[in-house]
Amino acid sequence: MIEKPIITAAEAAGKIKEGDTIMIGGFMASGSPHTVIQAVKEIAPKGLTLISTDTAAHDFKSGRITGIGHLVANKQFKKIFASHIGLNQETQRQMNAGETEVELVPQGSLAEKIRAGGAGLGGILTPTGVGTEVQEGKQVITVDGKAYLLELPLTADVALIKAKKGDKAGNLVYAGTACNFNLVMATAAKLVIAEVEELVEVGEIDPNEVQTASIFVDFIVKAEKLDM
Amino acid sequence: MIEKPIITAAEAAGKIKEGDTIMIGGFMASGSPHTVIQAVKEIAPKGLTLISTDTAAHDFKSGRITGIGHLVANKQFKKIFASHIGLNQETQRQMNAGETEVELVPQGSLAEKIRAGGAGLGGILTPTGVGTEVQEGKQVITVDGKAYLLELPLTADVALIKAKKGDKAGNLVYAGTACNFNLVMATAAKLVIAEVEELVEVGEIDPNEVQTASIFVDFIVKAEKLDM
Amino acid sequence: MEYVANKDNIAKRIARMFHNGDVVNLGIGLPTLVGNYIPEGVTIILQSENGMMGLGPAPEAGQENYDIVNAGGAPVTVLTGGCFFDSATSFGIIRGGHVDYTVLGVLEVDQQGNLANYKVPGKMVPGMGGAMDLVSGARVVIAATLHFEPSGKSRMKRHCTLPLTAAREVNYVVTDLGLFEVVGDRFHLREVFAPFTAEFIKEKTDADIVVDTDCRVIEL
Amino acid sequence: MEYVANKDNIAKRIARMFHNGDVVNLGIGLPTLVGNYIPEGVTIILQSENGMMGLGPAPEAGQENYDIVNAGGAPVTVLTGGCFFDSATSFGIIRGGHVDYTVLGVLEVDQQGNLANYKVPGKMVPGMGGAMDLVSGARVVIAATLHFEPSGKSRMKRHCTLPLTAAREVNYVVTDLGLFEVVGDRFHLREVFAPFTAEFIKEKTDADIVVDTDCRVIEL
Repeated sequence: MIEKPIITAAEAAGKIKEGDTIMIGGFMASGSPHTVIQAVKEIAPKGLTLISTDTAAHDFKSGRITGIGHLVANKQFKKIFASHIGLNQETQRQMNAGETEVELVPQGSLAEKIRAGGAGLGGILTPTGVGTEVQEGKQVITVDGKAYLLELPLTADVALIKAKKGDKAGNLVYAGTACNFNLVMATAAKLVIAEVEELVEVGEIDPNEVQTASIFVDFIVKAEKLDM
Repeated sequence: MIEKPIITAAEAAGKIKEGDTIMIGGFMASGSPHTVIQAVKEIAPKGLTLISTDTAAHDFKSGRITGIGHLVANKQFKKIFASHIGLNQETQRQMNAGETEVELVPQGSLAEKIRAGGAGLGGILTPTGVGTEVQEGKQVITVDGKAYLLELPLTADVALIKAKKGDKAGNLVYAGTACNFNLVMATAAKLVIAEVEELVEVGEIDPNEVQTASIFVDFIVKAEKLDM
Repeated sequence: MEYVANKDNIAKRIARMFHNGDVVNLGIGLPTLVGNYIPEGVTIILQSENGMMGLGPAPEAGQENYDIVNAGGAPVTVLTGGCFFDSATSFGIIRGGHVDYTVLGVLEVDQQGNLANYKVPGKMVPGMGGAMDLVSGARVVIAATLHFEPSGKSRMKRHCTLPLTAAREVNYVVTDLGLFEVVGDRFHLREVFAPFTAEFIKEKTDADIVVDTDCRVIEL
Repeated sequence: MEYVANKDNIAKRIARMFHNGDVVNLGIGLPTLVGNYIPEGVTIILQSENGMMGLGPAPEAGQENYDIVNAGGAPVTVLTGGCFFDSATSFGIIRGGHVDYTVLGVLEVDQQGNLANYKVPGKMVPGMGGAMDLVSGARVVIAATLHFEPSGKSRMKRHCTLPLTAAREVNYVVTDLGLFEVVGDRFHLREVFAPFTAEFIKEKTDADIVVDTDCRVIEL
């Protein structure tokens, strides 16, 4: 099996170009690629579009920032697709001030849109959002008398994902609820960079336990620290 | 965690009523629930609609029949949804004679239709089949200038699936390519009967390794033999 | 009759709605309290939409594993027999009707079964998270709410004024005054929680409330 | 010039089209032969649409594991670094363009890039299996076929007459006479396999064939 380049977090961050659309895995900073996120903050490509289920936390009172919140605070996004920004006051501030465009997407629809992007589907019909603001601008299709929204696929230039364990070919295994959006994001970007906590030789992961097949992964970064 | 009833293959087969729509997992008899299939043949409910990727094999010359082929030979189906019947001469004979209606569905579309049925989607847009006979009677929806077919969900009254290992709550683990359609079928039927090769106590399967969550499984049958 | 807000009564009553083996998703906040009152002999399975079946209690201090969190991002545990899955699978479970009950908080709920609980334009725009999928997908939707806003207005309305989380999907509303079922564009009062009365509820709620002929007063 | 059918030449030429790390799906039958001719120094990853990445050779007699089969249902092995997945995931990989090359057999292929390989109405109706998804989804579609039917007619056509597997998706046709690319509704002859000639191919094929200015004759 072909091995993939193992690169530094800075090299990974360097692959993101100004204006790129990026996906970042994780749920409230759990299961996010923190080592790479830190490097993206330092190298600081701007004008990015972010696709992520949330922007983690940023509390103005305590000053505490977690996960993707570091990149929001660094003003690297021109647009954010997310399902929830309630615990990030800076994301809300940028949205209200018109500095960053935020498109709120129901969490299940976001997962399906990304999956559709990775699986070559032209879209999916979901009952979620029918009769709400989410319906605006979307095609409504009735099947068996029930109304559904046509949700279109999402893809990205770069996906930054995080796994518990990876082999040098890029086969990945997740742990606990830290799998979350990492699994679908691995399928939906032109370039996929996987941060792994534990890096093992090819053959050390049982082929029955692989959750993301090696073919999806372009580069591997070894996680350096696990702070959020 | 709630344990599920462990029943005999005959009891499982008894849950299928005349005229039911049933899904059966497996790919050319690999990963099919052979113990339950044998009982369904003996109890012989008729007028069934089958959803399965194939009907395994039936070779007139040698007389060899495998997997679901036993139920076809027993004339239990009035309609069959499948992607491939090329190795089952009896299915072809019944189709050509007008005894059984066969609807051929591309294999990937079949998987997505079943997944949509289990995941509450009203359908999915696929490029597969555009410009072919598969397009007949289907809505064509254009997204970003590309044509897609709207494929509608499939569900069943009963799904007969097969796993390598299961715990008494119904958490399931598959092996090799024997997972195939079992995973999506477990989500898409009113009643799900899981045949398992190895039955273990609740807690013996690592929560990270479960592939089908216990909540999908209604009844468990212990596999008695592994002939196909 | 004096009204004192009582979240625990809401949680207690909802906890009795479940049957053995039911799959339940409890929203963050008030709905989480429901978990404290599940009757003995009833085992429910808690789903967490970020990717877990068999959600267990918070770990002891020092035992936190940040790879196992709830939908609020806080460390939790997984019960024996539980399992993990990715977000697409999780919302397939939710949308596919495999979650029997979802219990959600309320900003407004109306007699058509409309729920608004995710946005106050210009004030609070946190995003819907998984709430829209839960309300659209779960088999039974329970809106859990204190009957009154701090201002004294009822959260049960003739028509929601805030942006909807989902249209016509609410089955039950449980407040600290009573249990209501949404049927035919009306709230049907099924139970009154002592010491309140049906008259008090009708008087204080600006919505069409039908008092069931077999409406009971119960002690919680 | 005498024509003798030569499947191995087709397989040999196709095997040289891949690059290190390419993900390839080989159809049952003629396309499977391609696996025998992968050049040294090139590692490709074979996908099997029933749920495997890293398809390996058949096991030795007595070592068959019927939980590990190929798309024909025959026991195979998995290579180190391979993995298994379910059918929905497998066709997500295929439809999503993550398979670089799919090599399929042919009943008819025409100069619009239409492929017919799954059905002869009234005679053979085996079903399309995964072929329609593979042809629609793979990045590059290679039709692999003996140039002539047993009757002597070319399988390369102006217009397919049989039911299509997919419309306008074929990129390359490799026969035992040459390598063709489908561009602008014409077959472009890129390579002729010795001892045949472009003239022989044009004469024997009822389709519009453009001979590339840099068309080469190669020995296989």
